This record gives sequence, structure tokens and C-alpha cells, in this order.
Amino acid sequence: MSGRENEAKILILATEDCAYPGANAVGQAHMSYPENTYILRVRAPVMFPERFYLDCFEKGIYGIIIASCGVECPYEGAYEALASRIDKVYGMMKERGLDTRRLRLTGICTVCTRAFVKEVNQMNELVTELGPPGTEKKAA
Amino acid sequence: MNGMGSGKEGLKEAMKRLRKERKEMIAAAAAKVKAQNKAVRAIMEQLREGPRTVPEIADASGIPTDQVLWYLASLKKYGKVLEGEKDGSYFRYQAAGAEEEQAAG
Amino acid sequence: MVDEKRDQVTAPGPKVGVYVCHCGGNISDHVDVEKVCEDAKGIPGVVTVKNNMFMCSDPGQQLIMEDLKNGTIDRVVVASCAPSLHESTFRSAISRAGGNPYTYEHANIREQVSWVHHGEGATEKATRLVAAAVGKARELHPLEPFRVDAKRHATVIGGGVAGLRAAKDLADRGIQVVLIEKSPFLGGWTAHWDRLSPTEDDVSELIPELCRQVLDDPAVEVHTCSQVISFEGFIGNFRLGFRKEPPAEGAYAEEIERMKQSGADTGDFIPHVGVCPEPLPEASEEQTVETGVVVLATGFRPYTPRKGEYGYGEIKEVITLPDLIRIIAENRRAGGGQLLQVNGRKIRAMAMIHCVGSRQIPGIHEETEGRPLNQYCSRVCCGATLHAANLIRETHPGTRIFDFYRDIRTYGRGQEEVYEKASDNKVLFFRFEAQDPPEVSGNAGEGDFPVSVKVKDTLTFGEEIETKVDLVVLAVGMEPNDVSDLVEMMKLPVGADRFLLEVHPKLRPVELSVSGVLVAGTSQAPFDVGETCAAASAAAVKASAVLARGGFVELDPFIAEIDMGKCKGTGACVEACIVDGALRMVEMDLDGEKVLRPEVVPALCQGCGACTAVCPENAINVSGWTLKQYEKMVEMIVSEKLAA
Amino acid sequence: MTQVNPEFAEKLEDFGVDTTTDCFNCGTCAAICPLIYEHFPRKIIRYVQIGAKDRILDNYEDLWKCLHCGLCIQTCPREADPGDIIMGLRRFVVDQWRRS
Amino acid sequence: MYNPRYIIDVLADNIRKTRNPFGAGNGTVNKWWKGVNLRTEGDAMLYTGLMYQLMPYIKKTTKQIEKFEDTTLADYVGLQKYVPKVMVKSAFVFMASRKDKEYFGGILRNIVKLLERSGVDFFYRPKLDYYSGILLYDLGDLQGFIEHAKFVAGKLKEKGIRKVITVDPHTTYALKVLYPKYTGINFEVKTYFERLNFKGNGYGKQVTLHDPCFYGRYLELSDVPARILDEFGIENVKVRNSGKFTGCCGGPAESISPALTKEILSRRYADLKETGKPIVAMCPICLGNLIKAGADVQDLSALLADCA
Amino acid sequence: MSTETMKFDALILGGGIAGLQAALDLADQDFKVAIVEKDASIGGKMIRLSKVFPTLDCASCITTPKMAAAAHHENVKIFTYCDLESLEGTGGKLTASVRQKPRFVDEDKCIGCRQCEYNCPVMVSDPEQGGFSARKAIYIPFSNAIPQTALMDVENCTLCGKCSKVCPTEAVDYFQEPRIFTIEAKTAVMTTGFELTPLENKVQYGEGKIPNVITSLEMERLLAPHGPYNRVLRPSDGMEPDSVAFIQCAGSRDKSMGISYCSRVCCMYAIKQAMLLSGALPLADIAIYYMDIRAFGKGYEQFFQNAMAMGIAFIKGKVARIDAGEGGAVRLHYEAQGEDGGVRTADHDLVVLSLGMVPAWNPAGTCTVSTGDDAFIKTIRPKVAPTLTDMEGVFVAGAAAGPKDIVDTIVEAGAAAMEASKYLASLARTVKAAA
Repeated sequence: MSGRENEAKILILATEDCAYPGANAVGQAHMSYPENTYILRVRAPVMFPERFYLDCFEKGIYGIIIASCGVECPYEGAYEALASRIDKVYGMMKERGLDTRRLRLTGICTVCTRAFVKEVNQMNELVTELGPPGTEKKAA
Repeated sequence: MNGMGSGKEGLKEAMKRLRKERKEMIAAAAAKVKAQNKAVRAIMEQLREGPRTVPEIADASGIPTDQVLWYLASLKKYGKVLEGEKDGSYFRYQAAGAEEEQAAG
Repeated sequence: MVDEKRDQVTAPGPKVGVYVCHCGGNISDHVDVEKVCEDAKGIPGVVTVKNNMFMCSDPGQQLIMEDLKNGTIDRVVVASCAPSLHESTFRSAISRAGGNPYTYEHANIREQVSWVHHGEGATEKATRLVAAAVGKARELHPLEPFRVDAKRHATVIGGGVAGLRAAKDLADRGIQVVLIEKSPFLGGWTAHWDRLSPTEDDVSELIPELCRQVLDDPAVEVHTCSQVISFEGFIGNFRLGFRKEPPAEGAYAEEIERMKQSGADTGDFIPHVGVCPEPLPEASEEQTVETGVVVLATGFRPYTPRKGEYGYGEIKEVITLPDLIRIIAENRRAGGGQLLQVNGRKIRAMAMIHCVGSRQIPGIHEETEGRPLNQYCSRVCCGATLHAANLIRETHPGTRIFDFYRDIRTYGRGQEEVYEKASDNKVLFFRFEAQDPPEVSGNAGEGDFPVSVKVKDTLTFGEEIETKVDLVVLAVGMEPNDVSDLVEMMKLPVGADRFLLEVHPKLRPVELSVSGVLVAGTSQAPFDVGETCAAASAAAVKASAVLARGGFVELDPFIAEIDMGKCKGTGACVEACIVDGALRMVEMDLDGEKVLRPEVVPALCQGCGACTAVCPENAINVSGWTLKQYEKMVEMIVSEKLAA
Repeated sequence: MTQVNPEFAEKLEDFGVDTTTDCFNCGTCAAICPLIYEHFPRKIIRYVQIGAKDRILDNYEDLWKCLHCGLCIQTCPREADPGDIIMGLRRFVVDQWRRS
Repeated sequence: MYNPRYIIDVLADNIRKTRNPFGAGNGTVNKWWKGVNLRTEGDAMLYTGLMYQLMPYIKKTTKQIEKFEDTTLADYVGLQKYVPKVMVKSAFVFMASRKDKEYFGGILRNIVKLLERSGVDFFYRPKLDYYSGILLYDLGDLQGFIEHAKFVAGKLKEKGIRKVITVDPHTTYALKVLYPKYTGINFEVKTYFERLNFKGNGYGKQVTLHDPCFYGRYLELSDVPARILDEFGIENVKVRNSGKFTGCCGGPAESISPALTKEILSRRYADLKETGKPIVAMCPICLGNLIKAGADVQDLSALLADCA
Repeated sequence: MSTETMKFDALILGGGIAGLQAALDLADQDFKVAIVEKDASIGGKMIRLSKVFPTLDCASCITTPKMAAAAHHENVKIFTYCDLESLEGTGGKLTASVRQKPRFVDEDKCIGCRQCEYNCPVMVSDPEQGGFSARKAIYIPFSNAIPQTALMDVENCTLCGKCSKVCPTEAVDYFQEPRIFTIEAKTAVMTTGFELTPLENKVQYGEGKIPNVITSLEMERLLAPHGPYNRVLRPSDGMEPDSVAFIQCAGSRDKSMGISYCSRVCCMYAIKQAMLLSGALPLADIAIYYMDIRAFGKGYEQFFQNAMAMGIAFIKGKVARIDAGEGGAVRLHYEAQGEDGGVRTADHDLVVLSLGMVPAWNPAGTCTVSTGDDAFIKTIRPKVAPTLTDMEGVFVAGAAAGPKDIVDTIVEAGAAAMEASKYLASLARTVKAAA
């Protein structure tokens, strides 16, 4: 893998109840996906403020996947709060000239191996195409 | 790893005894492995020529379709075969890599 | 081991030990473990790095324990398999070495590295994950599980079988129980029945037995004619107020009349009424109980057909299944007879129609004012209807029965046999589609049967078929009792079907989203008596588990914690909190000034972190999962220093 | 409009036909019957259930198409013995002839 | 189809008068035993029920009535024209071909051979070997059947017959199930193959057994012939539907609707043909029908006798 | 032979969802619990399912947390791959003799790395995958098994020694013997579950010999994420089916098969599978042949109505017979009812038999617990205390006491735990009173 690709780091915020075990299931199945992916275990992604995502892009993260439990979220109401926050983040990303596709909210269950790999691959293709965060403005 | 010597000898003897005890079972299993290896070789040979569907492999190898599928599913599980594109109602399968095939054979 | 230069950077911060596992090749075949270790030494805060073929093995754990014991480290990072497998292993190793188990962080370099990546990139990723874990570990603090004082006391709302069963179960587990029933009677709707399908249990034995068990138990305090009027607090510490008062004018009039006629004493069973455990109150009186858990067993009521629905309310020969059940029992008490009798009228033939008030379909069934459609199946009516049919056919062999159904749903153990027996008893079945319901018309005119039931019978190839009968029985479904007052007061979740809604039908089937409030029986969904008792016991076992440890409830330490030094009292966190009451503004003394500041109610906080996101000062965080920890992890992941 | 007449089924008990109400109209007898004539024999059994005596007498020939092969009896999930019902109906019809 | 009413009337009348559905004297029909050395005393009586013997006549009759089924003439030239008493007395007995009579008689002689080989203590009395009346039962003439059955059972009882060995499924069913129920007289009924106790040699042979409905379903005896074949070393290449799930040969409809019989027979034959092996039948009606369909079929007794 | 004895408050027989729930509900009240499981992993039938009705959440997502909770609970000890030889005693002292079958792998040493499995040369049809693909002669039962410990199938082992050679922890032990031990407990809960009606009983349905006629649990595997093909294919030749049919009451409500009871879950699981199929194969025609749709539970009727709205065909009529059709198709014979009905045949690419439930375990010969006419464990107070058996101190929950869906099973497991804990409390009171 070339250095550039390795630079295109993708952050995956994976819920401990659903998506994190889902990512483990991918490992158990010995499927493979790009290495530039860093999975962080979270209780509920609702905890991250808008600026956390912007800071990540600022710090050089190319793409973020929030792999949640979706509507099956064990914290009732949290998913809805999260979804509306992400909408706000999208607005802020636009203001900063960031392609909103760099941030994706998705639901991954404990055995959703294909869905996981698909999400990761899609994001990887996207960030490879977009380049470092903030450069899309110049390109446009 | 390290427990060589008399322990190892004892083990050898014991294994010998076990092999004797299970002679028939082992023979049956060994025959099965042999047949499996043959089938796997025939299937992998097909796949080496390019992505194939189950009926195509069956036609070429003479192995019944249900068995071809069984082998493909199993080889896929252990990483030796990959599922490819769909062609009509059937999927094509391809070998995961040349070195894998050797291991399977 | 300690690198002088780095010590300057980190001192006097936490001392992190990193332990990398080979997993017998599972990891080391794809990840260069030696290189990960080498690079880990350069991560700020790391004071020692070790590796082992199997970190989870005893020798592996010993490495960690020794370093903890001799004070080399006070934070632990293990890089190995998925945390679900061995996180608990290492946490317990830390405890055994005298450390705090929450000073631990796990780096998953097997399932998320060596098993999914091959080649050089795998090693770099592993190193970064270790670095991220170290980043987080430096921000970890020792945590202790929360203990909340809990009253070893439970309140059961509802005195039907579910309430009685739950109350008795809890009392048997040594828990003090208050049972609150709205009506003057115990036994609920079950007391109105006769024999139960399919077991033939006689409610005139079953209900008094259950009531006796409850009434005789000194641990249970029963209050009838009582209604909940206030509710506050949280798991382990609820305060629940209720009012006991004479029944309102006309309420339970029929039952009270029957009680008077029967001459029953308090505590006696009155058929089709229940057990009246105490004299009716003469004045209103209010009480408050302090209680640890609440079990809701508020039950159901039979569906009342809409006027004109299958002739109900218009044709006097059209009655409901609960009416019929009473009639059957009365006939039996009167000594049986060739024909069933209703008010002296001999029933030569009768029709029974299923799915009345159940399985209603929008577009086919009409919604009326204030009465939404019941789209659900009421589950028990098929069995109960056929069982009633059998009782009639066996006791009154001259009474013919025609049964009109959509699907026969005799699902339970012994219920299909009831259906079979009905066939054996020569009950004649007709099947209709929802859009072609049977037509009931009075004064048939021909012969001397007062009612005719016509149906497009799918069993007879869609032919129009007519039966002439003396009686039509509507197998009415179940509706939840109106508990809007409780729903409001206790913030109870209600489903689209208007029944109380459990947290999850499989994970937490008897729990409501309000922690410490449980649901039992037909307030949740239609159930038969056996299923109701199972649900009540299941609710009781959950209550018992909460209160099992005596005077306290132990809770996860992962709850919100406020840094009062940073908090400006904006109240944003309270606003954002997804659990009512988990965060509240309280007045407090801060540097001699009275200010409003948020306070966490540990028993209610679920630790989701919704508050964290909205605090402009980052003054509120979930312990063990703070925003800062994540920021550190991200920093480590992007750190230039670790670049290969 | 067909009027239901449950007395008919009772009368048939004299001819050994006493399992008609056991039938829950699943249709396996009709589907397994080698005759594959529309709904036979379930149709006949249903007619007995609702007491359509005239239809049975009017279509009596159908009864003699039955081979008494027993497939329906063997397969009936309710053990309603459809084949034997047909045999019993033959006896009923023969009896009607003899009486007339 | 023919009007069942006429047919029942004719058959019932014949049986009432001659104890035989075709109105022929039993003595005329039952001649296979002549020249066979059979004892008249012993433990169990061989009771053929005349089914095999009647096959040549059934075959002939069916051929005749097939011609007119579902024609406007059917009601006028129906079965009654071909099986009336007139014919019985005159030409009927000569209608059946000699070859057929020889063939079906041979089956019974084979059965005798097999029983003897098994050392079964049995005897035969042609005079007591009556038609069972099963057809009357099948057609719904219960009254006629009971009368006849009472007569037959009474005769047997009178002669002290307790144990019988039967050779076809219909007679077996009648004696084993119907007689006790309707006459109150019980016999110990065994089919001939249940009494066989030797192991013949048929190694290498492959056949397909066609189970008759009565053995497969009503009497649940199918496993016995299957086991015997196995013991003989003969492989039974199973037809898809066998045993309890066997398919009807169409025979029972023959007197009412030969066309229906033909249709059902062709379906069953298609089933059986799938195995590609010679077919083995064990019911005279199935056998006759399969022969008619052009199948490579023989009676179980013939196969066993070959391998004895 | 001297046997080891271990003491617990409660013994749970069977580590399926019922057993796990009962164990957790007891353990959470601080009782010590032993789970004895006959399979090599806990999780029961539920962990083998794809998604579950009516919420359509994945079975694994519900089961694994309970499996893990039990496995890590300080009050729970799990014994897998064990048969109960006998259960004797009463009144607070039950003695269970347990025989642990040899895995030929040291449970304490095995770390679940699966090196043995990858290197084993023998492929064996994997019953966990409906036999549609292979496992090896030494293997981890399935991906989310607990414990993640390998076991060897000696029947198929050639003793080639490869597994032993590659094992990093020397866990392979060709000479392992069965281990007999004793569990003393004060109470027991039977959660022994169910099996599917055996296919061999169904002459009309081909006795399992017709290609592309599969069982409902096999369909679960085809739909599951870790399934044999990772998608739905018909097993005869790997074709993606264009039409799939479900045959209801294929082993329930059928006296000709010796089972007259309703198995209670088949309607719902068929509807669920049909829904999942229409997701996996959007173009396929899906039909359910039924007698009565029994969608009786909470949210079930709406689930059924949704399925109809999705275009799944519900055909009223019990399938009488199944034949092999042309080119791998399956031919069904049934009577279509209603005005324009009649006897029909229909060809489908794949046919699922919605098989019923039979008990997985018969207590006869092991303990004195009785069974009912339906062979499931008898309960003596089905209405007021539905988990009581006729053996004192022994309770039952889940499908062991009759067919049951997961929701009802989990609730009943809680009820059994309540009864067991009450029993334990009453024992404690007796002891106190005696002292």
C-alpha cells in the first residue's frame, strides 16, 4: 500500500453493542478490507459534539463512519438525537467546504459482515478519490 | 515443542495403538480424503481456466452439481475459492490464488 | 526502562504498560509483534512494553500482575484479540494484583488487524491501535461501581392473576409487597370466567386459592378500591401515593349486586366477580409507600362490539363470549339439560363468530370516534370459543353450534386438541375472509329461528351459506385497560396497539424503559392465564434480582460525571438527556454563591453520553468513556511520529 | 343460498359415516386423490358437513369413481378417513335405491 | 362411466345366486388345482378367494365394456348385457382364453410350491374356496356383502376352518378385517408370503415391487415381501411411491369406468417405469392391469418360485 | 472410578436461550448456577437462526449478549459437551451424574485460533450448515460459539497428526477420555429445548430425498450471515431461486405423522423467512401454503399483514404431496380452495418444509420427571405456576415444555427462575427454622 493511501485514514466509531462485534465478525470470517481503517468502540455515538467530527477532519482524518445500532439502539431516543446532530454536522462541513460524504451514519449489526465491508470499501474509494480533507474546495 | 525423548517415544507407541484400534474408521476417512482431494483438484483445474458456474464445472468434471456446490461452498469457507459475478441464475466462482490450490490438493 | 526524556513529557502522569500478544501466530503471522513493541516504546506515557505467545495464559497475566504489584505501571494496555473474549480476563488480573480494573484499555489487533489485513500495513495499523489505546489509558481513572440504596419493597398495581402471582412470588422471596387494586375485587377478568381452556382448571378454585395465598401472606398488604395518584423517584427509591375511596356511583354495580345476593363474606369467592378482600371503604383516604420496584399488572378488558357490529346492541340474541361463559356456568349450576338456555329461552342452534374486535384491518373495518382499530390478534379467543363450544356440546347435546372463523389459532399446548374435540363434538365450521364477514340478521321470518347468519364460506368453494340460530356469540378480543393516568404519571411507554411497551421483546421482555418499573400480564399484550402467570413470575424475578442484594442496587460505573470546576450551569445537558430525571438542575452553594447546577441521578443515568455532546465546556462526561479520551485516541491515530 | 342441515350428517352415522366433522378442510385428500377431479373427495365431505343431501344424491356417480385406494385415508391429518366416508356414502345411496 | 346402480344390481344378483360375481359356477372357474397333489386336511386352509381365477374373465369383460363407456349406448348396452345370467349359462365360461386361465392358475400352483418348500402344513378344499364378496362391499352394497360373507364364513366355520392362508390383498382384507366386523366370525388370516421361511437364491436380480393399496396402506404388510426379496438376494429398486404411499393401479374402478382405470393405470405405470427394472406385483388386479399396460411384470409368487 | 463433585444452588439443563435466561435470572439473585449443555457450544437453536420475528433483529445480536453474560457471570459455571446420565434425589438435594464427552482438545489450553481446523485435511459435511458445506474433522463448532474451543470428530479423523503439529498450545489430545463428574444442586431447571420433526416421517414430503426440499432450519442457515453460501442458492446446483415455497404444518397438526399438536412458531418463522427472502431475492416469487395462519403474539398479526402487503402469496391449502419436478424444480400438489379452486400442481425452485417441534430430550431413564401425551415435559399447574414439573424442586421452561417462540420462552425462563429461587428461599427458611 502506498504511503498516500495509508495516509487516508478512516475513523470508524462503532457501537459496542452492534457494530463493534460486527467488525469482529468480519475478522472471524477472515474477510478483508483496507488497512487505513481505525475502529473505536463507543457506547453511543450520540456523545460526540459537532466539533469532534470537524476536529477529526482538521487533524487529518479523511473519512468517518459512524457504525451505530440504528433504530435498535439500546438507548432510546439517542439514535434520533444523533441523526439530527449529524444533519447539523453536514451543514457545518458544507460551510467549511468539506464533502459531506466523508461522514456517514450507518447501522451495522453484530453479524452484518457484508454491510460492514461494503461501507468501508465505499468510504475508502471515496476518500481515495477526494484526497485529504479540505482539498475539495480547491479542486472545485 | 520441547518434550522430546521418552515421552515422545511413549506417544509414538500410543498413537500406533490408537491407529490400530481405529483402523477401519481411519481407512474410511482416508478414502474419503482421497476422493475429496481428487474432486477438489478437478474443480480447481476448472477454476484455473477462469470463473465458472456450478453447472459448467459439473459438465466438465463429471461431478454432480450438488457436490460441486458443496465443494465450492467449503473451499470458499476456507479461503480457497471466491464468489464472482452472477451469470444468469448462477454465480461464477474463481480460485483465490495459485498457491492456495496446491494446499487444497 | 523509563526513558528520561519522555518522562519529562509525561510526568507525573500515569505509567502505562503495553502487553502485546502473538496469539500463537494468529497475530504474529501477519503483524510484526517485535516491531509493534519497539515502536510502542516511543509512545508517550509508556513505561514498559512486553509480549507473550499468549497474553491470556497464566504466564502472560503474571507479566502484567508483577508490573502492577511492583509499581512499575498503573495503567494497562493489552493488544490481543477482541475485547469481548478477554477484556474481562485482564480486568480481573488487574484486580487480583490490587489494581483498579477500570485502568485498563484493550487494543484489538486480531479480529480487526491480523485477521483482516496482511502485509506491512497490518503492523502499522496494530501500532496505531496500541498508541490509541495508550492515549486513552492515560486518560483513564479508577472507577467504582455505583451503589444506590434500595428499599426491599415492591408495589404491584393490579389485583388480577398477574398482580396476585407477582405479589405472591415477591413475598416468597422475602420482599415486602403492597398490592393496589382499583376495583373492590381481586381476581381480575379471570374471576369472571368458568373453566379454562384447555386444562379445565376451574376458576372458582384457582382464583380463591391464589387470593388466599396472597391475603394470608403477612408480607403482602392488599388495598382494593385504590388508585395511584402520585409517583416519583427512581429504581430502589420510588414514592408512590394512592387513594382508597368508595366506588363511584354506579361503578361495579353489577358485581356489587352479585356479591350482595351471594351473601359472601369478605375473602370468599363470588362467581363471575372475584374475591372481595375487605369491606368497601366508606371514606376517602390517601397513603404513600416507599418502594424499590413497581410491577404493572393493570390487565385488559374485553372488547365491546360497536353498535350494530354483527347485530350487537340491535338484535337481543347477539351476545359476547364473556356473556356466554357466564351463561354456561349458570346452566351447569342449574343442572344442565338437553338444550342450553338463555333467560329461559332454549337454544337449539347457535353461531359463534371469531375475531370480533381483533385483527381489524384499516380499509375493511371501520374506525369509529375515539376507538382505534385493534389490528392485533387477541390470542386467547379461538381457544376460549372452542372450549366453550365443547362445554355446551358435552352438557347440552341438543344445542347445535356453527363456528365462523378466519383462521383457527389454537396455538398453545393442548389447544389444538380443543379444536379437534370441537370437530369431534360436531361443531360445524365456516371460514370467511376479512372483507366478507358473516351477516347477522334478526327476524329471519322463516321457521321459528329468530336470527340468521349468512356467510360466503371459503370452505364450500365460496358459496353463500345460511344458518338459522337462536343465539349469536361474538368472540370478542382483548383491549388494554385504560391506564392513561399511570402512563402520564409514570412516563410509561405505550405501543401502537395501546398496550404497554416493553424495552425489547426478547432482551428485556418484562421491563419498561423506566428502570425499576416492570410489566406483567395482559397490560402488555393479550395472554392466557398460564402465560400471564409466567409473565408475572418473570417480572417478579427481575424485581427480585434488583432487590436481591439487600439494601442496595449495584450499577455500572459508566455514568455521567460533572466537572463542577468547568460547569457554567447552562442546563444544556439536562435538555439533551434522553432519560427523564437522570439529570436535573439543583440549587447549590458554589464559592458561597447560590447557583443552579446540574446533578446526575446515578440510578437513572444510562451512560449514553447525550449530555457530553452538548456541553459547551465539556464539563460533563461519561466515566470511562470521556470525550477527551476519544480526542487522544484520534490524535494518536493520526500522529506523525508513528508513521512507518 | 345454501341452507345448512346438520341432521343429514347424523343420519349417515347409520351407514358408518361418523367422521365427517373431523375434517377441517385442509384439502390434502383432494390433492392426493389419484382421480384429481376438482375437489374430490373433500367436496363430498363438505357437502355432508353442511347437509347438502340432494347434491350428494344428484352427483352419486362421483362416489363410484373412488378407487378406495386409501391414499386419502393414510394422508388425512385429522384421521377423518375420507375414503371410508365415500364408502359409507355408497352404502347410503344404495340403501336409498333399495328403499325407492 | 357406467351407472353403478345397474352394475351393483347385476353383481349382487349373481353373487346371491351363484356365489360368484360373474354368475359362473365356482366349479367352472376354479380348476387350477386339478392335477396338483393337494391334501384336504391340515393345519391351515389355502383360501384363494377365486380372485386369480376370475382374472381371465375380468379381462375379457373389461375389454367388452371399454368399447361402450361414455357412449350414448352405454346405458343400453352396458355391463348388464355382457354379464347377465343368460351369458353366464351359455357362452360366458368360454369367453376367457385358455392361455389366460393357464397363466393365472400357474400363479396359484407356484404359491403351493412355495408353501410346500416352506414346510407349511396346509390343505385345500375347492368346494370351500368361495369368492369373498369384496366387490359388493367396495361398491357399497353392504347388505349384499354381509349376506354373502355370512354364508361363506358360516360354511368355513361349519367345516371347522380356523386358519386360512390367503393369496391376494382383497380377499385378505375381507377375511381379516371385514368378516370379523360384519359376521362376527374370526379367522387367523395370513398371506402366503407371511408363511414363507426359506431363503431362495436370486442374487444379482433387480426388480421393482409394486405394492397393492390394500397391503401398502390398509394392512400395512408391504415390508414382508420386501424383506423376502432381500433374503433372496434380490434387490428391490424402490419406486418413488411405495408402501404406505403406493399408487393405485386403477383396478377398483374397472367395473364402473374402464376409462378412469386406464388413466390411473398409466400414471402408476409411468411411476414404475422410472426404475427401469422388471415389475413385481402381488395382487391379481394390479398384475392384470400392468400386463394390460404392456409392462414387464410378473407375480411375486412367480419370481420367488423361480429363485426357490 | 472416583468422581469429582461440585456443588451449586441450581442446575440448568440445557444452554439454549431458555437455559441462559434462567441461569442469568438466578445468578443475578446471587445463586450459584451450573449450566449443563449437550452441544459443544451454548446458544441452543437460537444462535443458529438468522433474524427473528417480529422485530427482525438478528438472532445473534440477542443471543450473544446473553451467552457472554452467562459465560462471564461470576455465579455461573458452564459445562459444554456434556450428557446428563442421571438426576436423582429430591427436597433440596439433587444429584446429577454428568458425562463430558471427549473433545480430544484440552479445553483449558485451546485458545480458539482454529489453526487445527485450517490444517486438517478432512472435509466433513457440517450439520451446523445443513450439510451444505464442510467443516473439518477438527473444528470450532461455529463462528460465535462459546466456548471458542475446538473439538475433534474421531469418526472422520485419519490421525494424520497435522492438527497436533500446528496447535500452538499443544491442546490436541488424541487420547482424551470421557469425564464423569457429579453436580449437587438444590434445584434444577429443565431447558432442554426442541428438535425439528424428523424428515424421515414424511413419506408424502419425500423423506428428505427430493432435491431442493429443505427444512426450515436449513433455510435459516441459507439466510444467516455466516451461512454456507453466504446467500440463498438452491442446494442441487447453486442456482439463485426465482420461486420459493413454504409448506406449513409439515410435521404439526397432522395425525398421519403422529403429531397432532400445533408447533406454534412455524407460521411466524415462515413469514419471517419469506420476508427476508424477498429482501435477499427481490425478484423471486414467494408463496406460503397454509391451513390457518397463527400470528397470535404481540406484533405478529401486523407482521403477517405486512408480509401480505409485500406481495408474499398466502395460499390456503395444505400441500398433500411433493415430487421432484423437471430440472431441479420441486412440484407441489395441493387443493386450491375458494370459488375457482381445484386440485393444482405448482413448481418451485426451492421448497421449505415448515417443520414442527419435537422434544429434544426424553427424561425417561434419567430422572422421574414425566412427559405429557405429546412427549414434552409435563407441567402440573399449567395455569397458575406454568413451570412446575412433577419432580419436587425441578422446573421446566421453554420448548422443553411444548413448542414455544423465543419471546414466550424467555419469559417462561424467567418464571422458572422465579420458581427455582422461591424453592431455594423456602429451603433456606426450613434450614433456619430447623436451626
